[in-house]
Amino acid sequence: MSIFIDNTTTLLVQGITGRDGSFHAKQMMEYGTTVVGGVTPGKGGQKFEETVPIFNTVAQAVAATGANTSVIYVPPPFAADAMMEAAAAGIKLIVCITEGVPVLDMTKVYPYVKEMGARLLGPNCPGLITPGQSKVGIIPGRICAPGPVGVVSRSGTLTYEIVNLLTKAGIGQSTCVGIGGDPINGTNFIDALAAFEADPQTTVVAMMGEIGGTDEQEAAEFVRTKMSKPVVGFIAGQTAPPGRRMGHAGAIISGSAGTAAEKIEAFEKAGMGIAKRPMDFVELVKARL
Amino acid sequence: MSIFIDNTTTLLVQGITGRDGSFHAKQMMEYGTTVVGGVTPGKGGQKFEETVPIFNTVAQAVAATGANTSVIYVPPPFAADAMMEAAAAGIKLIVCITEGVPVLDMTKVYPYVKEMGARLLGPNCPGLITPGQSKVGIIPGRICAPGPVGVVSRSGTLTYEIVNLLTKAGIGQSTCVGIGGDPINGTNFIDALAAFEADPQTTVVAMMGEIGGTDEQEAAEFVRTKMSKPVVGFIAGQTAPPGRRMGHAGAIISGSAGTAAEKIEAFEKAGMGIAKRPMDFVELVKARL
Amino acid sequence: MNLHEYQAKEILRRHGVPIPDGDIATTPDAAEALAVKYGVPVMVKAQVHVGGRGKAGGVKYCATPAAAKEKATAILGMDIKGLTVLKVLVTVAEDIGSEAYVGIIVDRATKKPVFMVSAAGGIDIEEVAATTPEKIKYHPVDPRYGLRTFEAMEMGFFLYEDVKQARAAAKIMQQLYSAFIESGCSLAEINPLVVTPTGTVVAVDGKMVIDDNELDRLPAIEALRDESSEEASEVEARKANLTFIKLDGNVGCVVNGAGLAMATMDLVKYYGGDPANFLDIGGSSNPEKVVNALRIITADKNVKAILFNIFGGITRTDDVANGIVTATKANPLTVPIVIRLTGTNEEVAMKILTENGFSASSDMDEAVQKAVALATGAAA
Amino acid sequence: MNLHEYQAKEILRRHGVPIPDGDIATTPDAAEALAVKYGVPVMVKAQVHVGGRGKAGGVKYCATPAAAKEKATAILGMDIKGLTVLKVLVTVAEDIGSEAYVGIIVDRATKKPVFMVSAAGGIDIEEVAATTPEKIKYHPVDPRYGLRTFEAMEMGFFLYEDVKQARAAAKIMQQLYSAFIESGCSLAEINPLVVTPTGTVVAVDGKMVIDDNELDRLPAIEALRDESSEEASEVEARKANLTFIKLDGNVGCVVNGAGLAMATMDLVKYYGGDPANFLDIGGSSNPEKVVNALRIITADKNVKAILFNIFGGITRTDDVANGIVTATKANPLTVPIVIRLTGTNEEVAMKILTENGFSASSDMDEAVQKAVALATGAAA
Repeated sequence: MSIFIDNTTTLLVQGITGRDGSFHAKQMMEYGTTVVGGVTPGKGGQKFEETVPIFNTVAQAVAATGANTSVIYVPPPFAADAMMEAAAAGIKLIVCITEGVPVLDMTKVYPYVKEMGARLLGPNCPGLITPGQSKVGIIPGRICAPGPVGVVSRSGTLTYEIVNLLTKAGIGQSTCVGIGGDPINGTNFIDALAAFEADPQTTVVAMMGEIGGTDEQEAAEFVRTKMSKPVVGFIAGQTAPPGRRMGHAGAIISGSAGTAAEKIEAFEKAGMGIAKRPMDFVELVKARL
Repeated sequence: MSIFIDNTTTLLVQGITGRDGSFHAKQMMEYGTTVVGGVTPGKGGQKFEETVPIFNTVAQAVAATGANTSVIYVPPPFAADAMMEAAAAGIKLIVCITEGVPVLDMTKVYPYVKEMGARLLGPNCPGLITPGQSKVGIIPGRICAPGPVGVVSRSGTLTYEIVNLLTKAGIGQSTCVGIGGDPINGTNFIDALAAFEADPQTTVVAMMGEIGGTDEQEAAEFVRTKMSKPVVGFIAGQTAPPGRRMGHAGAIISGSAGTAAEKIEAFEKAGMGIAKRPMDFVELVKARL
Repeated sequence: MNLHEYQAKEILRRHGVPIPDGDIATTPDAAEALAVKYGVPVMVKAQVHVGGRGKAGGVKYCATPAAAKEKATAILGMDIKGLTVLKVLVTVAEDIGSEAYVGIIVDRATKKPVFMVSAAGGIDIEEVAATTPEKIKYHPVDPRYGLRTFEAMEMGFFLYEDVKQARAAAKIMQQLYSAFIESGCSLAEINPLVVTPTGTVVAVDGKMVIDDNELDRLPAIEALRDESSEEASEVEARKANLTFIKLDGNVGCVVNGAGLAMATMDLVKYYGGDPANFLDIGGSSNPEKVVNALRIITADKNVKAILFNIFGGITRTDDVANGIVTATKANPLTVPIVIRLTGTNEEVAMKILTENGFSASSDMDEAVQKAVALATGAAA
Repeated sequence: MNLHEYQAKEILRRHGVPIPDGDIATTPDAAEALAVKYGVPVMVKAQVHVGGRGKAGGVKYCATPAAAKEKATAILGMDIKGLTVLKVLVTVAEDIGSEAYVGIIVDRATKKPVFMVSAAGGIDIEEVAATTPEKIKYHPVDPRYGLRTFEAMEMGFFLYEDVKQARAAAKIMQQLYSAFIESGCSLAEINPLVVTPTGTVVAVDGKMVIDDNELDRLPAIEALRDESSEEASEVEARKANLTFIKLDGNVGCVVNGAGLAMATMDLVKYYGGDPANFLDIGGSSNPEKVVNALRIITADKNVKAILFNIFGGITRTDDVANGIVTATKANPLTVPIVIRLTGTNEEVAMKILTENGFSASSDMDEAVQKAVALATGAAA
């Protein structure tokens, strides 16, 4: 088992002929993901890597392939439209990798995707991977291994760091989910935690948060009140100054809200394991398996 | 029994201090409608007719009175906002009397009211009356009498004509509903027919349509497939020229669509009684009681 | 309210839609001058609110400025379906590679603005809908989100295989949509949308119908009204706040309420008469309205009898009675009048009428039959 | 990106918000001339991107043009929290009857623009929120519908009992909302919104923060950027497409990915060091970026050791290695460097580094400890 994606996932790649899209489409295909089509307006009728059909629109692609999932690698000005296009075409899981999507765009994308009954992951996220089954996005497949740990994170490379440590210590993952670093994203920690709680394969969850907002605090409350499975947490940005955007659009301490201290306090209150350093995850998770 | 309103209806009047609002508020109070409050920005704290409290906003009025229904008598440029304000404040039945609401406004009001879970009647409608219990709008109370006939119509005075004929012939009404003459309205024939079908008091339905659109055709299909109760129908506008708006914004034959002939054909197909003249309703309804 | 082609094009141009250069002329010399200014060939196009201008000879291709003058001479003053041509649009004639149709209406069923697009352009879309419906793509727009790029592109690709043309059309659709919304339209269309032999996409004709209910808040649009192209009696009625539509019959009808007015017309027809008009005096029963209504109706020489049908709800029937008395005192009627009044203040109204020599009934059916008999008798 | 008060006010004015007349001066004489032009009394206000200008003496009331010149002389060149004042806004001083607060932020929890309004204006809203939260009304706006009149009126009545003032405030809120949306803001506020003794509602101060992600599509807003008010190294980093924030520590950090960069800084702190910066080279691993990163970091004289922490996913670690070699050949390092590389093309990267005399590890924890030791040792 796993969450959100597995070997029944049939994937479209929006922006498949772009620099990032083509690179990662190949990587996903190599990993074994079922890539059923690509979308690039004006290249409809062509093939990607001589096998994957390209379409002008997502609607055409879905009609022809029956894809249930889409991953988006288009430049920021077009990303909001791409997400809504996928939702309008009936895609049920939309993963937006694009970084730099204006947050006001997301205030319209979010309710639309919801109205269409789709799940959005991202934007500005590394995607997700169910080791051994399917990879959607950019998480390096070779650092992952199948196993019992659900991983959910706001960060990309920090996640790789920790997944890498787990895998090297012989601890595999059920699904690794990057929810993204933007202030408004489609899937939050609670969505992923709820899915892991319901997933029989997952026995422990590792969660990497960062400064900004209250998503981690609400997640901690969810862990405290709704979860039976143990969760280990980490917060990046303890040394970040207030009022500055630390790379991620969402990683900003506003006034006195969204600090690492208050998030760690929430974790403590929820009885979660707390990793002070990335490497601490290995022992904390191992102790809870 | 009845549909949409009865003696549990608690009513707000939006625009209660205006010319039309104040006149009809008094008429409704005289009829016995439970008018619990009025709304006029800037007159909050005053009283209407020394008894009905006036509020600045619908939200305040609902909080103070628990009103479940609202009737709107505000000028056309403000009507869309008034309908949405009522829906936002939790009103469950919104009746908009105002004529002349721009149809593009309604393309936004309609989905909003729906999202809020409210029912809208109108705009550009005479409202509704459940004889002997409650009157919301402008239908003259004295022409109605309680009884078994459900009346639903796109028109105002034409409805009065027919209700008057029925009452004079000793045939009372369960509820008379004017859905309004605009191209986009909140409640259509089918909504009212479905409610009458479910209402134990109603045994026959009288329905007055007019040219323009396909609402009557869809209603006829509903009568044919979903209704056990007999329905008598009438279509106004058999002599109307195509392409001209016959007073009601919705009463217009577009190209060859929306003619009286096609609507009457649909009624015939549904096995409905067809009134060729207003006075025919009396015998047709009587025969079905 | 209908806009003229040149008015619709000016609005579309402001929203960014590529439109061939052009301007309006009211004289043949002005038309010639415009042909010189923009460069030939040009089209000279009659500006009247009626379909089928082309078939009526109101649209001409002109290869030279002299030809523009000659064609303008022929078209200006021409009568097309009863309307006199007072203005022509002189506009650059585009080479046409293909013609498509792009339109938006407010759709009653979906309660949304709906696009209709078809690669079969240049002809009446109703004809396409009737004969080859598969050639039309319908696309409802959620007005909360507006027309998004992906939606416009789906329609663009429905019209054109070429991605540049699809993109150009998609952009034009977004511009058309914004013009549609901001101008308070109930219909806006470009027909034909042309691809020139060099691949450029341009709007060669434009049409807009404005929702009358928008005009109060859009004074710039209201200012585009061209009364010279409307029926004089309808202009007069609008100024008097009456809803009036002129017809060809002989029974003049004065009614309160649109539905009752239509039903009255239908009943006139049912009993063998012909309504001369649709006239709704509306809910408020100001006697002045009745006076204006009678003036407008009696100006129609076809009218052989006048029928009042008033069901007093908000309308006070005594106000109506007073209006009838005042109007007929000032201008005595030359045709018979049949009055039906019932409802609010009916007794007072009846008394006023009787005292002034009018009879009145409270029965609609009876009144209509009487009016028809009078009109038919008078016509015989 | 922060806008200056005068820039925000200009945008708000264009959206119809009533703002007292005013303009910018860079010299005392110009300030005096503006005081004459607009009429005294005026306020002279330092234009710097920092809160607490008033407390720092950067905002002064001037009853005469001479006073405006005098205060401008004092304020221009003043240092406020490390920033030099280069411009003052000279603006008509309004009589103040009452002060309210009106602001909009994009709220993460509701995922909508949210209004915050309070009759307790003129002070920091965070202070109001902390001490008297009941004085703030929060109102999320559904961006699909925009800020509707009834919503604005509800907030207007929350601020003012008087219906004229409530309406004026409501209109200003709709104008503020449209400015917020069209300028791509993450925050826009008017503080204070003033009612003058005669009952007029005016915006006496304005603030806007632009979402950096909007700047590409809003060139007119990007053009308002005032680089003279930013940290020079951060300006340079932005031009090199690096995400860089200068801090006060001694360990210069070069990392790929924002989360890993923060975690690296935290780990530096954990082991007793102090990060000199946040620096994310991003996903694409162009060697040029590494060269620029090293130039910016080594320009900071506080930096006593440099730490690279690269987890290669999209980032090719061999590109990073090449960047290090190139940069250090051109400008030999004067401080020690610790390199941690793992992931994509790790073997190639290690080989490049070794051949050029660098050592590298693949363990983050170990590398951080080593960098801290070097920085601390060097500082000792």
